[in-house]
This record gives sequence, structure tokens and C-alpha cells, in this order.
Amino acid sequence: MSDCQSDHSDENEDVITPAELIVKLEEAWLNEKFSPELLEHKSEIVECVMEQIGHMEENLQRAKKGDIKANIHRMEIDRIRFVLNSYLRSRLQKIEKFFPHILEKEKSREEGDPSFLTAEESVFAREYLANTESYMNKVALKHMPPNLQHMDMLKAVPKPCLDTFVFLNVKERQENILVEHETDDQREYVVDLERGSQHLMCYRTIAPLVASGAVKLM
Amino acid sequence: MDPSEVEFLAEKEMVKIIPNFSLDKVYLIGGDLGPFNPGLPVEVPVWLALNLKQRQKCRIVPPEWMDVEKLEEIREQERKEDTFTPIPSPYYMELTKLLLNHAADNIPKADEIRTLVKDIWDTRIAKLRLSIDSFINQQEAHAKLDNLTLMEINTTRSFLLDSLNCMYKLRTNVQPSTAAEKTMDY
Amino acid sequence: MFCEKAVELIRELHRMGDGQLPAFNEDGIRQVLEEMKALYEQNQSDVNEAKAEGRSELIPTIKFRHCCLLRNQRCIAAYLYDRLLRIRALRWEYGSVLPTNIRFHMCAEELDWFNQYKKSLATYMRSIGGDGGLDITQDMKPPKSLYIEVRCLKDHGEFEIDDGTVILLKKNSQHFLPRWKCEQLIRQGVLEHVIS
Amino acid sequence: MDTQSYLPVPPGVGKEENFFSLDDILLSHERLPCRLETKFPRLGFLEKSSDTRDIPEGTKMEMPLWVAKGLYEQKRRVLAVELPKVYREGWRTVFGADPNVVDLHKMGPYYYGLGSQMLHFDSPENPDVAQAILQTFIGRFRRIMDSSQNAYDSDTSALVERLDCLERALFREGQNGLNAFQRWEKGHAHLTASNLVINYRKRKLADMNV
Repeated sequence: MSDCQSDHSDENEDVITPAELIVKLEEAWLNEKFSPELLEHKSEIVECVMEQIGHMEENLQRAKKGDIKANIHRMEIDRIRFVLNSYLRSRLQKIEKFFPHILEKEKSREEGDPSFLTAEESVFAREYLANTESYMNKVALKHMPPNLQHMDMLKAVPKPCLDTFVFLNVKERQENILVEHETDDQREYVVDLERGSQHLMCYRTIAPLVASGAVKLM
Repeated sequence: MDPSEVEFLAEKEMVKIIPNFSLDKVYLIGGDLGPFNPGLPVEVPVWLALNLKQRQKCRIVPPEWMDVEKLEEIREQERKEDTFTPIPSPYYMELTKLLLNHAADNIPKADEIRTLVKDIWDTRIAKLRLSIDSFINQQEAHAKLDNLTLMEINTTRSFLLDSLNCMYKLRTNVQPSTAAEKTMDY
Repeated sequence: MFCEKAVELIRELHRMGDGQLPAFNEDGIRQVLEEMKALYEQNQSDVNEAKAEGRSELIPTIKFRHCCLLRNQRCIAAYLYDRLLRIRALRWEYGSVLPTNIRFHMCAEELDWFNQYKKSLATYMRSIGGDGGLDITQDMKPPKSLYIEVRCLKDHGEFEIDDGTVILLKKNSQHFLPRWKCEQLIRQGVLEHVIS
Repeated sequence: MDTQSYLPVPPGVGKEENFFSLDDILLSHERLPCRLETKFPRLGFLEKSSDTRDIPEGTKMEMPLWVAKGLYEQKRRVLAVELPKVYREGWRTVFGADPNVVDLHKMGPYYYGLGSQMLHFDSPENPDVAQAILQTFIGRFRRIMDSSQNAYDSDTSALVERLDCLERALFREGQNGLNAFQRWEKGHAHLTASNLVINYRKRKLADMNV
């Protein structure tokens, strides 16, 4: 990917239009909504979109009340803000659902690998863990016998299930995608994913394609 | 996903309106609209068309496919074929509802159109159930779902995905156990 | 059998499957903790006896009690964790100020957790995209740039709509308002959507 | 939908339980017929039929699944767990003939959950049990789907009464999808107060009436 969202490709930074930006936001929104795990953050998109909205809102300050043009702009802003909010909510919901695993993954991340959390999300996740652990301790664990005062949140909170099925739409043609046939391990087979075609299959097999943007979830 | 969110996506589709006001080009973040001139057709997203219509600032021109004869043809085709036939709009259901609810006076034979679209929907949903049943029965791992629309997927999404998830887990039971036993299950 | 009290806590929550928060069962928790204390002490003494006198036949009993201890721990932890999920939901359904009758159902530590959660969420929301931030607890439903008829269920005071007009929300008054502006107030039960 | 903010920890289904899942805790409270293969000193009071100090080796008694799992060891036999009737050959044959005739709620209500959990205990029958519960699920799927995608009526309610817990959850999910669509289809997607707010208000009223 080479657009305003990838911070590690400065040398071939392409300019994208605001319209393309909105398309990217909507795609990120739906991918996040439908993928069982937390996806890589898209804070560059979020920031660009917020900048656009802020800019537009500033202009609108000068508009007259009841101005039809201003009204149209406001309606559009409301729509974009909904997508933005819903996208960020989906992420927060997953962070709350899987926090020990997400933090563990961040910890074991190699230097230079992309982070899945934004800095702010990371603060939120760490606070959520600390808050929850401290609550459990104060109310119950510290009153338990010495050998039972510890609880491993990693084991207690369920992991995201990557074997879940997803619906997807193909953006870039893919060849030889391995499908594990459920009734027989020997009967694995491959499929080609034609551009524009739609499929129902296991998330684990296509997770890299969601990450690279070759397919989008629907 | 809530159906209102699918409808939200449908509202981005473009539709032709005939405005009764004039306005210069509007430079939206998502692209330019207009200019608007009284009596001259112009394409706008459905969300805007409906708002203008509610404020009596335009007449909506129904999409070409929203026509009794065309829909009858589609219905016959849908009934004849076992697979999902290509549909003229990926948001046919949402657009029908939106336009008929808010601009019925601009759409000839609105009631007939409502019935036809509902027939098409019902036929497709019945097919969808058949394919879900065979997917589960054959314990498939992949299905190609061309021409299925988002709203159609969405009505059965949670049910289908949860069912597949259960089946997957029960399938894992059948394979000789390799997973390490969890130690915290007391 | 041991751990019956602990499972009773779980049943109590399970019966309220819709996510409501029953009163914090302090007494139930205390009883489970007491049972754990007793099990632990019996085990300590049996472990010592097994070691000192070589009575290895006590081991199955010790293991049995240990299972019970772990079970009790799991039930209490699951009880508390599920309550947190319900309390979290309140932040999203009600906003940051909870009605007294709900606060009444929470223990002091739960209130602490709730306050900290509110704070973390607020910090996060303020930090989104540079200045000003974004209130993501708003816009829960897609905007409908359409107007709807609403009736006011209680006095709410002045209310500004998007074109800058200010209207007075008086009990039983009816208004024709942009739909998205009403969403939050309808969820809170201040306004009611009137269907003609 | 975003507005349904309470998202409980789901059950694990299959062999793994979710530690925090209320459903899984209740499932693991199901009792299993067991035979103790060793003496349990000083626990005699747990066994109602006797008043001895110890539970002697060879005692047959029912134990909750969590005890059985906790004590079970493959190498050293502490206790043997009997397969509940519904998973044995007799019933497997009945299920094989027509899984739809069985009242899985009466026979369960955790038919799939408990069946999967039984695989933790070594038995030559395990592959057949695993196969039987999978085939039962597949065999009953069509009816659950069809009924969950139709309006709720007396026929459906009779069917739902005979569903196991997992099937009921699926049925509800199907109904939710259908209801959400129908509500949308009916038009003006009526905005309402949050469910939690309404329920609390109801309870407040009930409290006042006391």
C-alpha cells in the first residue's frame, strides 16, 4: 500500500483525493466490523479524515443559517462522522474483549513491525487491564488462600477465534488460495479468487489478504 | 450489522433528481455534486435526494430497473434458475424501500413494484437457505456467493456464522486430540 | 457438595441474560471465601500429616479439595468479570452519570472501576486525531438526514438544532426535528419518537 | 448492533471451556455417574447414603463434570467416568435413525457441550460419540434454520422446547436477524429508548409498588 496511511513508505507517498480517503475509511470500517481479530490500526486515515471534517466545519462557521449548501455539507459530515465513530468503536470493543491477548501480541512485536494499536489505544488497553486486575484483586483474589491469589488473564479471557467464517469480496485476483476441506484433511484444495467475486470461507486462510487490501470483508 | 447500517451504505448510491432550485456546484469531501438548475436532471446520492424530496425541493427519477416490466423479467429469471441471478443493483431491496417510502408519488405503479421486489427477495432468500443447508450438510469449507447482496447476507449472517462456528468445533472433536489440555477448567 | 454457593452466584447473573445488573452479592462472595478458607486449612493440615507421617492415601482427598478451591476461584472471578461487562454496558447506554438506583447495586470497588473506565475512555476520546478529539459514544446509529416527529416526555430545557435554532424541550411538547439530533435523547427516554 | 452493549463471554463449545463463560460454568456443573477407583479419606460426608468417615474405593456416585475433569488422570486411575446414556450406543442408534425426533432439552440440556466434554475421558467409544454429536447437529440443522427464519408461532415454540442450549442460542440468533430485518422493512425504523434503560425503569416501578 502506498498512500497517506502507510508511514513506512515515505519515499513513494502517493497523494490521494478526499473521495478516495473516504472509500478507504469505509473499507477499514467494514473490515474491522467483520474480522474476528483486531486489525492493524489506520490512524493515518483517521487523522486525514478528521482534518477534512475540521476544515469543512471551519468553513461552515461562516455560512448563513438555513443555507442549503451548508446543510448538504453538514449532512455529509454527519455521515462521515458516523463511519469514523463506528469504526473506532469496533476497535475499542475488540480491545476490551481481547485485551490480554492484544497486549501480549504488542509485547512480542519485533522492532519495526507495524503496531496493531495506536499509541492512544495502547494506553487505553493497558489501563483497562490494570483497572480490571486491580478490581479483581481488591474484591476477591487478595482474600483468597495464598496459592489462589493470582489469576492469569491470558488464560481466563478467550482469544479471538480465527477459524470463524467470513464473507468477502475480491479486489485483486488471487490464485491458489488453500481451502482446508472440513471432512477430510487429505482433501485440501485450492481456489482462485476472481476479481469482484464473493466468497464465504475461513478467516484464517485469508487474513493476510485482508491485511494487504487484496480482499475486503462484507 | 444492523439493517440500518446496510441501508446507510445503500444511501451512497447515485440517483437522478429534477431539482426545483438552482445552486452552484457543491464540493463535498466525497466528491462534487451539481450544479443544480430547476428542471434539469442531476445525479446525487440517495441520502441527499431523500432530504431534498422531504423538503419539497426536487422530484426523484426512479432508477431504470425500478420498472414493472423489467422487474417481472427478473422475477421470472430468478424463479427459473437455481443460482442467484445478477441483480441490477446490489442495494435493490434498500433502494426500493427508501424510494417507495419517501417518494412514492414520483414512482409509477409503486405498489406493484413493492410486490415484485418482495417476490424476488423471497425467491432469493429461499435459495440462500437451500445453499446454507447444503453447505452445512456437505461440511463445506468454501462457497462462492456471486450476486448475493449485502442485505441478503446480513439477514442470516450471525445465525450462519455461529452455526458454522459450532460445526467447526464439533468437527474438531472428531479429529484425534492433539491440543494441549487446558488446565484452568475447574 | 462444595462450591454450591459459588454456582448460585453464577446462576443469579445467568438468569438476567439481558445484561441488567443485580445487586452486588456481598454475602454470597463472603460465604464462598469462607468455604475456601476452610478447604485451604483442611488441606494444609492434611498435607502436613501426609508429609510427616507418610500418609500418601490422603493425596486424593487433598487433590479433591484443591479442585474445589479452583472451582470457587473460577466462579467468583467469572461473577466479577461478568458484572464488569454489564457495568461497561451502562457507560454506553446511559452516559457517564448513572442513576442512583443502579449505583446502589454496585460495590465500592465497582464504582472505582467504573470511574476509572470513564476516565480511560475520556482520555482516549480526547486524544483521537489531534485537537478536540471525538466523542465516539455519540452517533450509535447511522444518521438519517430526515426529520422526525418527537414528543417530550420530561422537561429538558433549551436545545440547539444544527442550523443554530434553539428550541425549548418542555414536557408534552411536540417537535419536528432532525432525526440524528434526537437519537441520544430518545435513548435516554427524554424524547419519544411519534409515529403518525 | 452497536446498541446492544452487554457482550457476555460466549461458551467455548467443543472441548475447550471459556474460563469466564457463565454458560460453561453451568455446563460443567452437570453431574456424571462416576466410580471412585481409590479411597477418599475424610470426605465421607459428601456421600449421602453412608455415614462413614471415608468414601471407600469402588463407590459409585455422581460427580459434577468439573470434579471429574479435575481429578481425572490418564495414568493413575483416581476415578472412572461413565458415559451418560444419551451418548451410548443405544441412543446413538436412535439419533442416527432420525435426530429430529429426540427431545434434546430433556435429554440435555447441554447435549453438544457435555458430549464434547466427555471426550476428555479416555474411552474406546470416543470417536463414535464425537461423530454422533456432529451428525446430530447436521441432521437437526435444517429444522432449526427454517423455524428460526419464520415468525414465532405455537409450532415453533413446541420445537424450541425440544432444543438443546446451543441450538436455542442459534435459534435466537436466527430470530434476531429476522426480526431486525422485518423491523427495518416495516419502514420508519422507530427510534426507541435503550433496552437497559427501559428495563431499569420497569424495575424501578416494580420496586415502588412493593
